Amino acid sequence: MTTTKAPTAVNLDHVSVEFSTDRGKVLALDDYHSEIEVGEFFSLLGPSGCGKSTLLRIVADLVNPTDGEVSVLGGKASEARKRREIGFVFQDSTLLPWRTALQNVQLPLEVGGNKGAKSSSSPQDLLALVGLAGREEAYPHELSGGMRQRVAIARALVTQPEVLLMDEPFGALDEITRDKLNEELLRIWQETGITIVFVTHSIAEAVFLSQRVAVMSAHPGRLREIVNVPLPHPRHLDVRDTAQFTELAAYLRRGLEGK
Amino acid sequence: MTTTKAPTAVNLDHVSVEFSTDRGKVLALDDYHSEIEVGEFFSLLGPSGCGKSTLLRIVADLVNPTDGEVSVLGGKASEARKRREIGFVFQDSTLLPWRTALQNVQLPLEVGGNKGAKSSSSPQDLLALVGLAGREEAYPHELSGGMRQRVAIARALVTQPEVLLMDEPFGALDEITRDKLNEELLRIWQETGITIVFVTHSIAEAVFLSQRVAVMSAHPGRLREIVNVPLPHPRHLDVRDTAQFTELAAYLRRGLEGK
Amino acid sequence: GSDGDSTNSEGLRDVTLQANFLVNVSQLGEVTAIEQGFYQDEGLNVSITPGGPSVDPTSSVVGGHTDIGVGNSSPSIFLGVSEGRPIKAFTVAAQTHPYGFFSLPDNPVRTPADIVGKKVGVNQTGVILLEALLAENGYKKSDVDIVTTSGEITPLLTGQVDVWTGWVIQQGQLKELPEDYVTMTLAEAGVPLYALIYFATEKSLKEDREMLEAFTRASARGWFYARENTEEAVKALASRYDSLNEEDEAVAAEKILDFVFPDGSDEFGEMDPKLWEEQMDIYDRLGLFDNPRPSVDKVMTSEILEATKDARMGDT
Amino acid sequence: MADDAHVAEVKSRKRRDAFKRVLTALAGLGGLVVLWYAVVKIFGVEEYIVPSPVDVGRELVDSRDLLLSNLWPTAIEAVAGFMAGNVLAIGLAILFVHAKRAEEALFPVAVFIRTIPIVAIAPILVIIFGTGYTPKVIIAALISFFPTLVNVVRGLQAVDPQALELMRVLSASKRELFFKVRLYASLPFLFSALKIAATSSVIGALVAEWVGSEQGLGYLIIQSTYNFQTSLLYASMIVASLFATLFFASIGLIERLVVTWEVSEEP
Amino acid sequence: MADDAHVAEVKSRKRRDAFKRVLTALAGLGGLVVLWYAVVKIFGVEEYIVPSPVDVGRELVDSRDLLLSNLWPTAIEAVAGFMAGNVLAIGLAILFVHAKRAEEALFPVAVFIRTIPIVAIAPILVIIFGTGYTPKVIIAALISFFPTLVNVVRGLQAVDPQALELMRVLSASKRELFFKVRLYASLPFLFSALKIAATSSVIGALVAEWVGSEQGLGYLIIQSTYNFQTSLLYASMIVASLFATLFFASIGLIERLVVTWEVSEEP
Ligand SMILES: Nc1ncnc2c1ncn2[C@@H]1O[C@H](COP(=O)(O)OP(=O)(O)OP(=O)(O)O)[C@@H](O)[C@H]1O
Ligand SMILES: Nc1ncnc2c1ncn2[C@@H]1O[C@H](COP(=O)(O)OP(=O)(O)OP(=O)(O)O)[C@@H](O)[C@H]1O
Ligand SMILES: Cc1ncc(C[n+]2csc(CCO)c2C)c(N)n1
Ligand SMILES: [Mg+2]
Ligand SMILES: [Mg+2]
Repeated sequence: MTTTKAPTAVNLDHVSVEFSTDRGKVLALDDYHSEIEVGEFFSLLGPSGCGKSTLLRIVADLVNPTDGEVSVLGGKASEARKRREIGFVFQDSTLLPWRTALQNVQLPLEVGGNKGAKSSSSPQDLLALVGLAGREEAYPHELSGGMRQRVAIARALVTQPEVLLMDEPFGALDEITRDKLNEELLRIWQETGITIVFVTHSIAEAVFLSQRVAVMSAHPGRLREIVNVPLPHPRHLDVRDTAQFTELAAYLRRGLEGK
Repeated sequence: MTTTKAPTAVNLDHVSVEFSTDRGKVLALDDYHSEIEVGEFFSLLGPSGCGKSTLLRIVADLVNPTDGEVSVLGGKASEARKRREIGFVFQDSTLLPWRTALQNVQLPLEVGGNKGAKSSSSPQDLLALVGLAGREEAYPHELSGGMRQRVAIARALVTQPEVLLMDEPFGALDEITRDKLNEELLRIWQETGITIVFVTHSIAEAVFLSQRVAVMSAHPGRLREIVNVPLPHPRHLDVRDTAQFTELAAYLRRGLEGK
Repeated sequence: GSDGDSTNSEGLRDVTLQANFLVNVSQLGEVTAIEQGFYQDEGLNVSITPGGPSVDPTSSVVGGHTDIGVGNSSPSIFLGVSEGRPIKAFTVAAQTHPYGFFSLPDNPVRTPADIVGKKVGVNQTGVILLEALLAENGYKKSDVDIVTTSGEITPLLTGQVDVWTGWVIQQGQLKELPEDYVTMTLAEAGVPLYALIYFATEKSLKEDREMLEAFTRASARGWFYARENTEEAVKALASRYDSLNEEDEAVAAEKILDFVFPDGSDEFGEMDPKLWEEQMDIYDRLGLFDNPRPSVDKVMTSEILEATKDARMGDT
Repeated sequence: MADDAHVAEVKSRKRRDAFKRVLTALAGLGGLVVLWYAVVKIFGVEEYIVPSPVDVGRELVDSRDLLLSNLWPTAIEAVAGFMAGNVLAIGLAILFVHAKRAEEALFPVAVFIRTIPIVAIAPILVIIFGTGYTPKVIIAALISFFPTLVNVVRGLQAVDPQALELMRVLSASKRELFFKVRLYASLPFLFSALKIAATSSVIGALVAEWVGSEQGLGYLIIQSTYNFQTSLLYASMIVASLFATLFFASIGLIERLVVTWEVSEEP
Repeated sequence: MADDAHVAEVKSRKRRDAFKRVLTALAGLGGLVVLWYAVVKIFGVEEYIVPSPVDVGRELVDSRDLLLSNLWPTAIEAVAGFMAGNVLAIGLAILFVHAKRAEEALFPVAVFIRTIPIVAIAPILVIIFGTGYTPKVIIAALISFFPTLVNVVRGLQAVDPQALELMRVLSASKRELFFKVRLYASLPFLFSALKIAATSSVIGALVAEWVGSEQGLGYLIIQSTYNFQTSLLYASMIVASLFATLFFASIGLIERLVVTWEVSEEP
C-alpha cells in the first residue's frame, strides 16, 4: 500500500519550553508533538495557560524550545521567518499607536523587503472586509477593543504568508461579526491554500474551521489528543446545526474536561 | 395596584457620547436609555464598536456624556466613584507591570482610603478562585493572556463595590474555565446582592448570567431592545440545555442580527 | 590671515595679534598705531584678535592662528617654553607688572608684611603671583588666608576679603572703592615680573624678522603717540570697542602708560635677560618648573629690540 | 465623518490654549522680576551686588541695539552647536542600540569626554581651531551632546516588547525596526533631551566666548564683568536666558506638532 | 516551582555578565588611551599640545596623594550637589505634574535660572555663602537640577492612560496615583536623568572650584592650566572623569537593582 504523504508545513518534534524567572523555572510546554501538513487548517484548544501562545511563538521563531525540534516548511523556523513565510495574529492586537488603522494594515507592505509589494487585497479592502470602512484614519486609541483586533486581522492578511498563526483572533468580537469573519477566513484559506494554525477558546469555532484540532491540558502544557474533523468543505455556518457537528463539539468538550 | 419600585442602581437617561478627534466627531452612543435596579444582573450585548465599553465608562465617570443624564446609586456618577462604590473589570486586563499577580490583586486595598481594609476573601483566595494558586509571584509579562485577565477579575472582586462593571471579563478564557467562573460570579452576586453590569459577546453567557439583556446596534450605538431572562435563580450550568434557554438565545441572536 | 606672508589688495602684509585679554588700554599703543596708520606705513595690516578668560595666547600663536601674541605676564612665556612651546618673547610693553593688591584705608596692606594674616581674594590666575610674593618675602602660603574669587571686586566691598587683587587698569572695579584706597603693586612687593609680553614662534623669529621688526617699530610709535595724545587715543579705542567705558579707560590709560614708560623712561619695549633670569629663579624656587628650566635665550631674544632701537626711543 | 466646522473649532480652541500658556509663562517670569525687586528693596541689597530690576530694565532699553547685535553670534553658535551635538549624540545612540558591545565600550568613553572641563580643552581647541566660530560651536556641541546621548539610548530601547515581536515576525530589518518603531518610541525621551540640550547649548555658547571673541552675549558678560557694569551684565544674562527660554519653548512646540497620536492626560 | 539551584544559577550568570560589562568598559577606556598614544606618536603631536599618556600615567602615580586628597572635596561637593539638585528637581516635577498652571508659570523660570552662567552667579553665591562647601554644592545642584526636572516632568506623565483610568476608578488619591503608578512609569526617565546629573554634578563641582576654593580637582585643574603643568592638568582631569564614570555606572547599577520587572530586550 503506497500513500503519498503530504509535505509538512510545521513539524513540532517533542518540543518543551521552560521559562526561567528570578523565582524558578516554569515548564510552559511539555513534550508537545504534532505534524501539520501544508495547506492544513489546524487548531489548538486548551485551558488558559496551557502553552498555546507559546507554541505559536515557537513556530514563529520568537521563542526557542528548550528541548525538541521545530521545523517550518522543511527548514528552521528562523529561516521561514526570515523568508517572510510566517504571518501572526497576536493575542493582543499589538497595533503601533502612532499609525492610523490604515497605516497599521500597510505596515507589512513597508518592511521586510516587501516594499512596494502588492497585496492580493488592498489594505482598504481588507479594512472593509473586517467592517472598518470609514475608520481608516482613526488611531488605535480611538478604536474599540474589537475594532483593534480586526485591524490586526486585516494586517495579517495583507501579505500572503505560507503559514498563518492566529492567536484567538476573534476573541473580542461579537458572534455575528465572528461568524462572518469565520466564513471569510475559510474562504481565503480555501482560495489560497495556506496553512493556518489557529488558537481558540471556542469549541464551536474550532470544529467549524479546522481539519484537525489538538486538545491540550495544562500544568504543564501537554498534548492530550488530536481530533479529526471530517466535515466536508466548503463549510457554511449551518453545518453547526448538524448532528455530526454537535457530536464532535461534545467530544472535544469532554476531551478538554479530561474525561 | 401598588408596585414598590426597586431602587435604581444606574440610571442612564437618554445619554449620547460624541468623541471629537482631529478629523471630526464620532457619535459613539446615541440616546441610550435604561434603568438598572439595585441588585440586578444586567448585560449588554451588541456588535463590536456599538458603544458598550463607552457606556460602562460613563457609569464609572471615566467619560462624560455629551448629552443626557447619568445617575449612579441616586447621585452623580462621580460621587459614586469617589465613594468607591464602583468596580470595573476593563476590557484589557490593565495590570501594573511592576506588580506581581498578587500585588496587582492587592492594589485596591492599598488605595482610595481603603488602606488596611479587609476584603471578604483574601487576595490569595481570590487568585486561587480564578485558578492562579502558585502563580502569586509572577509578573504580568510572565503570564498568559487568559491568566492576566483572571488576575484582573480577582482584583475587581477584592473590594466589594455596590456596582460592578465588567467589560468582557471572560473573553480570553477557555470554555471550561469560563463556565466555572460564570458559576462563581453568579454565586458571589447572589450572596452579596451587588449590581452587575456585564458586557459580553457570548449570547449564551448573557442568557445564563443575566436577569435582563440590553441588545444594541451599531453606527451609531443605539439600544435596540431590552430582553428579560425569566430563568429562575440559582441557576446551574445545565440550565443551558433547557428549551427556554435555547429559545431565549435564539431570540437574542435574531435581535442582534436586526431581524 | 596667519599663514606665510599673505598680502592684501593694497599690498600690505596681513598680521594678526592675539591680545592677552579682551582689548582694552593694554593694547592702547597697538590700537593707536592702527588708527594712525603707523602699521600701514611699515607695510603691515595689523588686526587684533581679542582674548578672554580662558584664552592662552601662546596656544593661538603656536597653533598658527595668529602671528604675534601678547602674554599676560612673563611666567606664561617661560613656563610655556619649559613645556616645549616653540615661542620666544621679543618685546615687553609693561616694564613691571601692573598687578596689584588693593585694600581699604582702615585695613591697609602697604607692604608685604601687612598681608600676613589677611584674607586675600585672588582670581585663579593670581594665586601663583601671590605665592611668589609670599615666598620672595619669606612667608609661607599658610600665613595668609587665600580665597579664590572671580574677577569682581565685590568681596572687598562687602568685607568678605581684606585684600583684592587685579590689574591696576581695572578701573571699572576700582572706582567702586573709596578715593583713598591702598595699592601695593607686585613690583613694590618685591616681585619683578614683566607684563604684556610680545612673543612669536621661533619659526617666525627666524623667517619673518622683518615683519616683527616692522611691527615693533610701528607699535612703539603707537605707544609714543598715545602717551602724547592720550585723550585722543582713548577716544579712538573706546569708539572702536564700543563696550569699553571711555571714562574708566581714560583713567586706566594714564596708569598703564606709567608701566610702559616707568619713571619718565623714554624707551619702549626694552627687556633685560638678567631680569628674565631672575624671574625664572623665583619660579624655580617655588618649584613650578615641572620640566628642566629653560635657558634665557630659549625664552627671549634681544635681536628685534636691537634692530629697532632707534624707533623705540622717544623722539622728544 | 470629518466635519470642517468641528475641525476649525478644535483648532481655535488649541490656539486659545496656546495663548493662555504664553500668558501664564509671562506671568511666571513677571513674578520672578517682582520677587527680585522685592528682595533688592526689602533687604537693601547694594546695587553693586545685585542691581534693581528697574536699572536693568532701563539698561535693556538703552542698550537694545548693543544687546541685539551681540545676540546673533551667540544664537548662531548655540543653534549650530545644538545641531552638531544632537546629530552626533543621536548617531552614537543608534550605534549603541544596534551594537551592545559598542555601547558597553564607548559609553564610559563618552562619560569621560563629557566630564572634561571646558577650560581644560579650550587651549587645545584654540591651538587647533583658533578663536573663530569653530571652537565655540564645538564647545556648545560638547555640552549639548551628552544628555541627548543618554536619553536617546534609553528611548530607543523603550519599545513595547510586543511591537518588537511583531517586527521580528514581519522580518523587518534593523533599519526598518528603527524607522518604524524605535524612533517613535524614543520621541518622548528625544524631546526631553532636546529641551535640555536647547538650554545647554546656549550655556555652551556663552562659556565658549570666554575662549576669545569680540562679539556675542558671552563677550558682553565678560566685558561688563571686567568693567563692573553690573546692569549691563544682568541685561546680557537676561537676553541670553530669554533666548534660551524661546529655544526651549520652540522644541516644546515642535513636539506638539510631531506627536499627534498621543492620548493627552486630562488635567 | 521556585528552585534554589536555578535561582543560584541565574545569579551567577548575572554576575558573569556584570563582570563582562566591566571588562568591556575597561577595554573601551583602554582603547581611548591607546588611541591617544597612537595619535600623539603618529602625528608627532608636540608635548605642549597634548602630553603622552606615558607622562600622564607617571604623573598619576607620582602625584597620587595630591590627586586623591583633592578628589575628596570635589567628590563631596558633587555628590551633595547631586542629591540637593535632584531632590529639588523631583520635588518641582511633582508639583508641576499636579498643578499644570504651576508648570506653565514656573518652567520658564527654571529654564531662565538654568541659563544663568555659573561664572555670573558664582560671585553672588560667594558673597552670600562665603567660600566654604555651600556655594559649590549649590552650583553642582544648579547644574544637575535641570535635566532631572525636564525628564521627570515628562516621565511622570508617561503613564499608560489605562492605568490612569484604573486608578481613577479605584478612587486613588493623587498621592496614591503618584506612589503606585507615576513613580514607576517615570523610572526610565528618572534614571536617564540621574545618569546625566551624575556627570554634570561633577562638572559643576569642578567649575565651582574656580571660585573661592583652594582645594579640589577643579582647583588643581585651574592651577595647572595657568602654570602650564600639562601632565598634572591631564592627571587631574582623568581622576575627575574616572570618578564621574564610576558615579554614572553606579546609577546604572542601582537602576538594574530597582527595575526588576522589565522584560529585557534580547541582544
Ligand atoms: N477616545 C476615542 N476617540 C474617538 N473615538 C472613540 C474613542 N473611544 C471610543 N471611540 C469610538 O466609539 C465607538 C464605541 O466604542 P466602544 O469602545 O464603546 O465600543 P464597544 O462596544 O466596547 O466595542 P467592542 O466590543 O469592540 O469593545 C467606536 O466607534 C470607537 O471607535
Ligand atoms: N516570559 C515568560 N516567563 C515566564 N513564564 C511564562 C512566560 N511566558 C509564558 N509563561 C508561562 O507559560 C505558560 C504558558 O503560557 P501561554 O501564554 O503559552 O499560555 P496560553 O495557552 O496561550 O494561555 P491563554 O489561553 O491564557 O492565552 C503559562 O504558565 C505562563 O505563565
Ligand atoms: C593675574 C591676572 N590674570 C588675568 C586677569 C584678568 N585680567 C583683568 S585685566 C587684564 C589685563 C587686560 O589686558 C586681565 C588679564 C587678572 N585680573 N589677573
Ligand atoms: Mg495565549
Ligand atoms: Mg469594548
